[in-house]
Amino acid sequence: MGLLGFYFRKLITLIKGEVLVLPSRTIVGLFVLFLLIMPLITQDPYIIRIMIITSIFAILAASWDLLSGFTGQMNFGHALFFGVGAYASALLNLHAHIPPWGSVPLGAVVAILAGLIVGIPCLRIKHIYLALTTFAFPIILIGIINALPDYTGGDLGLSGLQRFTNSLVGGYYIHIITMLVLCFVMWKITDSNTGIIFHAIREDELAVKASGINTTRYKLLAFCLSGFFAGIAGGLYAHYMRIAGPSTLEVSMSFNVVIWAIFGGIATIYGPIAAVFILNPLLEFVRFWPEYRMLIFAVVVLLILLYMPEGLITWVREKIEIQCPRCKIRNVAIRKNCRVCTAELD
Amino acid sequence: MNIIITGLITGSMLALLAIGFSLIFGVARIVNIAHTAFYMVAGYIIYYLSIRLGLNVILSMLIAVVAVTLLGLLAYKFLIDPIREHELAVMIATIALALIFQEVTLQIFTGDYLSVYFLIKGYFIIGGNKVFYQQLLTFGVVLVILLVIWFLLMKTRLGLAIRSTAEDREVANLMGMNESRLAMITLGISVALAGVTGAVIVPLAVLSPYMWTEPLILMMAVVVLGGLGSIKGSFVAAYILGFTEALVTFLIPAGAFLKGPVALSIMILVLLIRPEGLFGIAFEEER
Amino acid sequence: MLLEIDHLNVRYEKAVLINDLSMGVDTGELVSLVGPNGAGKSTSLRAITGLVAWEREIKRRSTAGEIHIEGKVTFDGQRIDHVPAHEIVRMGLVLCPERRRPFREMTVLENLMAGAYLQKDKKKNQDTLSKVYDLFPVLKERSKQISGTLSGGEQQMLAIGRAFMSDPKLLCIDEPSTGLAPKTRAEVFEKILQINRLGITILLVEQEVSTVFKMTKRNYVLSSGKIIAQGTGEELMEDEIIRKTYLGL
Amino acid sequence: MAVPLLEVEGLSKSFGGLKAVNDIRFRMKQKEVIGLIGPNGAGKTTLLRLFTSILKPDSGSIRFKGKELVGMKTWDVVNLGVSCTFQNMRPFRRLPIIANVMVSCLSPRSMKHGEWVKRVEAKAMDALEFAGISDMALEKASTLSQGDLKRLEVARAVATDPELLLLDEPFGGLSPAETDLMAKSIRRLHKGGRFGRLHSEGPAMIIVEHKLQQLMKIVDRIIVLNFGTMLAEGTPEEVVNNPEVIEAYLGGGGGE
Repeated sequence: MGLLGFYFRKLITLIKGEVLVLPSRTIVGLFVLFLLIMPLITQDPYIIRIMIITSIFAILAASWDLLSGFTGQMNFGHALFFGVGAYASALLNLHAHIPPWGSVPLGAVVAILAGLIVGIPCLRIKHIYLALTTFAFPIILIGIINALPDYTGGDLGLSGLQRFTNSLVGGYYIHIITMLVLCFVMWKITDSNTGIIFHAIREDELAVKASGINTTRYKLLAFCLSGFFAGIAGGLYAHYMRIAGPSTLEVSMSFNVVIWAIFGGIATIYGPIAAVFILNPLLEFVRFWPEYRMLIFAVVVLLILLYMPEGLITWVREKIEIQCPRCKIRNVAIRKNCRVCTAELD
Repeated sequence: MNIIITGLITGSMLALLAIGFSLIFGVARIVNIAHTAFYMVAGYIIYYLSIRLGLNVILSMLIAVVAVTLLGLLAYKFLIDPIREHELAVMIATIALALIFQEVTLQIFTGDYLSVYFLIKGYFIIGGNKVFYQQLLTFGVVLVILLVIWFLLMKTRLGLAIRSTAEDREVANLMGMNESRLAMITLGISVALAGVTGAVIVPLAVLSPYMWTEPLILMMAVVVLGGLGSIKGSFVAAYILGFTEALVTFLIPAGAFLKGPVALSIMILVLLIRPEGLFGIAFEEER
Repeated sequence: MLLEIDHLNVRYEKAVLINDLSMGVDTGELVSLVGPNGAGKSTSLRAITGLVAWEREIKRRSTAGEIHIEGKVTFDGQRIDHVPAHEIVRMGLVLCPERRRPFREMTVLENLMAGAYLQKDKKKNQDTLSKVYDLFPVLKERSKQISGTLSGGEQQMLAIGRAFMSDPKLLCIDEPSTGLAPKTRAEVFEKILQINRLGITILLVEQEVSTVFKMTKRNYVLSSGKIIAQGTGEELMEDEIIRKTYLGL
Repeated sequence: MAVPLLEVEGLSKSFGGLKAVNDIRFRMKQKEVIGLIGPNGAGKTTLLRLFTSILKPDSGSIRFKGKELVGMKTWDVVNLGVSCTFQNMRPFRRLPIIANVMVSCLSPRSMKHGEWVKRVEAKAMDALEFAGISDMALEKASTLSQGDLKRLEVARAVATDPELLLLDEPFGGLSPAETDLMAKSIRRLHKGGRFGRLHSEGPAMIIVEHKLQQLMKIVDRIIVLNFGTMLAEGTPEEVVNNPEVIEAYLGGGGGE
């Protein structure tokens, strides 16, 4: 009992000292808490459904950021990984009868392969060429899928997939927790030494080479990691919708990913996730005005970018937090002195 | 024979679009995803004026081109120019712009497929294939416009300034060229080209609010394949991809859906050999 | 004074590139601005021709890196420190940039015509063009050639010719001798002298002092963004200042 | 005779007809410090870039400790122990300074040499300490002044534990006081020893520089380049008094 109390007190101190001191962390904490207790508030199947799909897209947007935001390899065909993950896990589920908890990771492994296949030619192509070229990959895959209707179901896609669970709340927790874990892993990756190298590759690839780093290996790693996470998102999506169709590969899907990420602010991981959680429900909840949904979406994106070209979340963070000029620790914007080194903030 | 006609027409259309797209990219570094959306808007304006209002088709085409150009300039002034130095934000802004165009046309004209009458009716037969006069006319107009563009770029003072700015913004400034005004003018020309493409292609195509995505992908493939900023490259690449598409449709009639993927595969294969495109200039490591 | 620079300062964020620079150029003169690498020679030319301000305008929109520029620049009796770069050219202050920078994909003739962009009078253009061809016969031979394929020396002449086409009153030439063989260098310097004799004022930025000092009457020596000496070539050479700043002996 | 540290033979490179580097050959011993001088456009920077495989030579060979470097990838060259700085400085602008150096510390060579160092930050910090900018470790690289960027370049190169260090204008754009500091750092590095977790065995160096006065105090030997060819070679005194060199440096026939 005493031990439990000790850990409880430790947790409280941790939350007080590390989470509550910064509004951004507080918001993230509250948000995670909200996600976890949401089924207690409402069990409306429609809302639960939207939250599940939103969390799947959040994984997708974060995985784009991992590749394009961090290493600067602008991928405008990110739907490829999503679609490959979806189709691969669907095929494994339908033909090899592997249950979802096996087919999704295996599908993601196939998406890693896709990452390698796309990544190798992309090593030679740079900047805007890369962005314009990557558009092509999902389209080519759609062609292949249509050419092999016996295996892929052609235009109709593969349907009749197993779900993880038929329980509404159970499904919700599976997806939300997967999302939280995967996004945390991605954030950790970008926060690690590997993340620093990814950052540096975006800034100046030649200088990274001259520092003795095998940039080819790291760029491929970025493609594979990104493919893996996007593949999981694809697999989850296919199993949740119970269908894997060509719509997962469409141009609009690739566009959406990029819009989410840049809207939130690239090279942050949390930016794209937040953007998905803002934009996607917004898109869904305007159902009282269905014909203007996309229009509202586009106008919102345009207006936000006009005033915050660096991304919404980045902008908000700059407003509510301030960096200490001496020790570089972040502080609430209203503080007069740094919370650690007591230097004056301006 | 059909291959040649379809190939020529698709190729010409792609060439017009791609040249407009690479012009504005070259001068102002703007990747205008909404480029083909302007093409769609032009198509709809023509439809509205000629079919709904019963205006003369040629007149409506002219109005459409002017209207689209104005629309482009307004969008540039108020939406693109303020964030021009954030390349990514610009790209997203143009995507959003394209979506807005798509949704607005969807609201006004619904998602039904629409078409405009041929300007001239009739056809002749060569080797058992129908060749519509309209197809010939379209092709002829495209050629004339390509010539005009070539003349504008190569022989006029404005063209000289545009090409100079595209090559070296700073030195162009030193020659007394007002770089930001040129960007505006180039954007106007670029969008006007998209409008013209819409105008000439509309009698042959069916209109739908989603018609901008397919040519967008191919147009970008043309630009990359030909080498960014190379007009000659865009021209050649457009016909290569145009004919590839026609050939695929001809060889595998059941596999018409493959035409896009095959064309794109060709682009990727070429890029593997020449990463800078057919006529592009290789990146050389700075000295 | 045709060009007068009064207490010019240029800073890129924290780095001070030009530190309180004051100098002047009189009509008809051939003046040189010399100094070692990184002394701020090119930056000062870019500042007076409006390019620094232009760059600042672009950067301001992207929030990356701030550029500060202060001081008074007068050209031909008018203040030009707030005039945009493309307007300054119209007034007759023309810069022939460092590393030549021809429009590589265009022909020689097109490059020259780009230089004459502001001159709408066709007849006058033809006159200037024939003057350029007289000065640089090699450009006439190569007029249809793509300029990226020219040799270094030819590109330098093209760059000077292009600037000449803008009908300058004051021509600023930035490091014309870089990377050229001695014979070509001598030729380029000879052409610069000829242009000066045509009545065009020249402000020459160079590293290769000994040749330059034989051409000029007045020179400024720049080091770390500051003018540290001025005078005739002979004076400076005796002053040991050149040996110090250049060889560090 | 032992294998020379660096052996360059018949090295040539041209850019579109212009011979930037033309038939360069020289050898260098362990721990030797060579100064590379010459007027602008003489091919000094190009030569350094050939050594680190950033550019591919048209012909010739570069052997480092008997190993051919031509055709190798840049990172492999660096991991063999050849490290360079850039003349016009290429920091990762949006990263903190410490992260700039950590990238170098994460290279296989640096990791191997620092097995007992678990935290790359610590090593990066020591490299910064050595270069004298550790107090700014958390600042973004874009906020640094010219001189501090130079020092950052040096810290980055040193962090890979090089055996041959190529410095491209380490004093360029520095004030006299900063130049003195930098020269001191370079001499200290060459003497070798431990700088915290940074272990230096005193690398050989090739230094490209215009400030001869400082350069002469550091180098054993000077090579003069002009138009891509080697104009002269010898001790600093020999080179400075060589009339050909004075002519090339100060330009045709001048200097008297």
